[in-house]
Amino acid sequence: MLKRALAIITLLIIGYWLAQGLAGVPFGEDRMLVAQYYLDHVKEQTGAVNTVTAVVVNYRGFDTLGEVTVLFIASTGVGALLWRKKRERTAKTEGSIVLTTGTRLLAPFIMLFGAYIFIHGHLTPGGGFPGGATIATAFLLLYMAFTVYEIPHKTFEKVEGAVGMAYVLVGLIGLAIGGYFLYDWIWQDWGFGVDNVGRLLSGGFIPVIYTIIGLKVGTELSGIIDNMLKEEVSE
Amino acid sequence: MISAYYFGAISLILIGLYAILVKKNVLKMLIGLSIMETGVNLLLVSVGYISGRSAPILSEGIGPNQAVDPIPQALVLTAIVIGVATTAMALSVAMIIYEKYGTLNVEEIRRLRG
Amino acid sequence: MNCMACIEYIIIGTMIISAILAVEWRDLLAATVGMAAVSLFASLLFFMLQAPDVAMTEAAIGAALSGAIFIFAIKRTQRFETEEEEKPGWWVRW
Amino acid sequence: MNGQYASLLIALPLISAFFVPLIKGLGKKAVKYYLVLITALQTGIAAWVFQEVYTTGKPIIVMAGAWRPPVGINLYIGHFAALFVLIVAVVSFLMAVFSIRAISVDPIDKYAMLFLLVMLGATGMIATGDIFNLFVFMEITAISAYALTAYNKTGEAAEASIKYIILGGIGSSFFLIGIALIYGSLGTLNMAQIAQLAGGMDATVAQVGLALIVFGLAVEAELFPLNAWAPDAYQAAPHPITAMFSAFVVKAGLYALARILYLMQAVSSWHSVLKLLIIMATLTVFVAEFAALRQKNVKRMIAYSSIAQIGLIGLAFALGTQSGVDAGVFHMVNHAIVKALLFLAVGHVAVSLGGAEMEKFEGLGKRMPLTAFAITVGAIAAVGIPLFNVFWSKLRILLATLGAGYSWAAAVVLIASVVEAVYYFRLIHTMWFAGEGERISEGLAVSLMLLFLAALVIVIGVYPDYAWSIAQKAGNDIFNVADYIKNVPLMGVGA
Repeated sequence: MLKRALAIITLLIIGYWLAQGLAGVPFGEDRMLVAQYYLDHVKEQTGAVNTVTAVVVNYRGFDTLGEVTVLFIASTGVGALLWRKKRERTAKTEGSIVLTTGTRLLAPFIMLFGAYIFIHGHLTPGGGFPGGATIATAFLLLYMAFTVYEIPHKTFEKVEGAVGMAYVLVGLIGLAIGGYFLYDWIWQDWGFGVDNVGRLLSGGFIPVIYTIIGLKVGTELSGIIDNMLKEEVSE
Repeated sequence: MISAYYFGAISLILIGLYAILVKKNVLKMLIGLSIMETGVNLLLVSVGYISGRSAPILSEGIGPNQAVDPIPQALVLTAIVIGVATTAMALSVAMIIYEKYGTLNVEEIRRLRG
Repeated sequence: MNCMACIEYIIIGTMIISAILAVEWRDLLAATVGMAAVSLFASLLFFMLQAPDVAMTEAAIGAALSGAIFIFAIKRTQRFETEEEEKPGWWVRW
Repeated sequence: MNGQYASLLIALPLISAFFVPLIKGLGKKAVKYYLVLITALQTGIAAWVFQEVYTTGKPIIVMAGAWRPPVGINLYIGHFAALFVLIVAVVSFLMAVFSIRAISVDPIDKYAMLFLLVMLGATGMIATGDIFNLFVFMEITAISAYALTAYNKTGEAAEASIKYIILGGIGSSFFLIGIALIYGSLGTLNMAQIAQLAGGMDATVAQVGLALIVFGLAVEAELFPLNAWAPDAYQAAPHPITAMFSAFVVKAGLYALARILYLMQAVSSWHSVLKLLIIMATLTVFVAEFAALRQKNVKRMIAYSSIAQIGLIGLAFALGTQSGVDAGVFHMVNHAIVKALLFLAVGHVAVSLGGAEMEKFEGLGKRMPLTAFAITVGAIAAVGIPLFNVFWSKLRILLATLGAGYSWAAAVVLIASVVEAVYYFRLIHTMWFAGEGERISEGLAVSLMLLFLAALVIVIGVYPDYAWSIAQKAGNDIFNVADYIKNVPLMGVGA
């Protein structure tokens, strides 16, 4: 009990200290500096309506590249650690009839919905990460419902790599055309969709990148699910 | 007087930290870590909130001066994904630990290692 | 106190209670559900803080997927926490 | 050539890591040679950047997406970053060559990807000019390090990895809270603008935020209360990865710590954070040296020694004086060379003889004379004997510590050095004067690398002036924040 009490006292001190710091950052006040610039210029500079998306993909695109890499590392790492000579699914009970029928019916629509989320990232809330996660939940559902279902590993792994390369390549094309890495050549140089702000065909390379991210997140998360579900079997 | 959102975020951080410090089970520690990350995300978003303004989606009727701060939201998007990546990594390591030692209790693991 | 603030307090209170339960429950499956509940309430709060993007991401990734992978890990390991002893934390020892 | 091409430093490892799944059908050998090829290319680019920065004397500012800072994210490749990016690339190249021999555990393609991504993460951490981007790169480094620590899939490796994950998770959460506080009070994430505006920051917020960031980065930088993961991880990780951890992963964390610390110089509560850091660093040196003394496993012993040296660098950075920072950078360079040499040699012994316990090293002078010679050079250098490179930097750190008025810290460091000498000479004694053995072949590539690194140690030891002038320029890059702000073309949003 002594240890618990000590831990709680330490935590309360930390909490008090944090609250002291936060008192200097009052809640609900306008302290925007760089953010105000984003809000003022987002429409003409990136063509996106959703400012968060514009910040994530365009202004701070480097972060997102890193973020995609982190997810890639996770999927690679899980694959590396759970790698065995021969692994199979060991689930024994098939899902109930409601689950299997429902899954057959719903899985394509869930994937479609995920695709919708990431394609419309520059207009509505959402974007590549929730979209990709939604696609992964469709695969999760398939895994739950059917005992023998497996994702096509080879294809998924190749898609993962190729899509990641496509992201870097988009950046490198920007370097070649505009002279800057991750330069938005579709919007800034071609001016594609300038009259279309607020509709689907606008936003420069944001939809392109978000499609890439959506595919990548979807394949990676399904790969993680697959790796976690399969167990080693002896020959 | 501290705002309710800050209070909630700090509580989540402290509860998560408590689980990491006191609990012995690896999975329980990871649950604590996950809760702590949620708390940090909540803190970041509340720092960016401006009272009386709406979401930073500048479609009809919402001008640049009526939106909340978009940067913390972009940061939190990144942080959430990083959090789930760490969790997945940690869980696969925990599986290896269970495979090798047959337990997830850190004290037991220490004892078995000798 | 208006109605919105009331709802905020209720959600924050429930969130903190779920967090405490998630940490204290011995059954790890239940604890995982508690953790997912924390994520879900947090995503509601994100929505109230005018961050719909974050809310969607948190609901899809934080609540659904990380809960799912936790459950897979529990399935491959053990479901219940064992009894604890009184010893200093293991990370401070070399 | 356009300076923007320096972004290839980030793009090349990334695109090659994504390319690995497409070539893994070609077999294990192909993946290993591919790794060597890519790291060689990276070394080429890094050498070009180094040459560019040191001849023009101007930093390269890479602006992602053509947005000028603080709107966009920029990479700041100044004197320090150019030097360290080169070191990262060279060490990675050497370890990629060593991996051909040392790594036999499957799946090798995932190993190659994680290897490239650790290199990418450290490069990014050193080069970036944005505080949140630093966090992202830190997580890239950390998560690939978690995976690589557990890569051997033994029980010890998994335990070390979970320790690392939990401490790393706490650290990154703290770091993120620190970012939230700084962003909340300044409204910007760009490092140069933070430095510009730091003077007007609320003292309490700055103190809490800075302390949280110091704690967060201390996990990566292996400072005392948060470094319990390090010895286990060093021991359990594959041998090339251990060398990489010691040579640059830790250094990236330390650099980030020093950079953020000096950016916030104008904050009124700055000195209290420095005092905290000095205490942490001194304790690191002290505790780690005494822990090293009672180790039976040579790899673990050198791991503790590495942590102690890191503490020394941390102490130098925490002094808050120009001479301290210069000496710290010089020590970082020397330490990277010496520890790469030692871990390479010990890893080589462990691969050849099947373990790194002290008994395996008996009679090593007769069995593997070249490797034993390399370990001897590394050990003598690490202790700080004159005419070897570490001597000069250790001396300068001691002088700087005395100059800043922390004589107790200098005394602790001196005592620790004596302890260090004891265990390193014990190792040398075991290698040359105990046991017998047959001579076994040592492998051409590894021998060449060992000779190269040992030669570097001695050359810098005999002619320290050139290396010292480079280190001074790099140290100036960290210390002189006014120049840093001037070099970043801020577009004046709000300021």
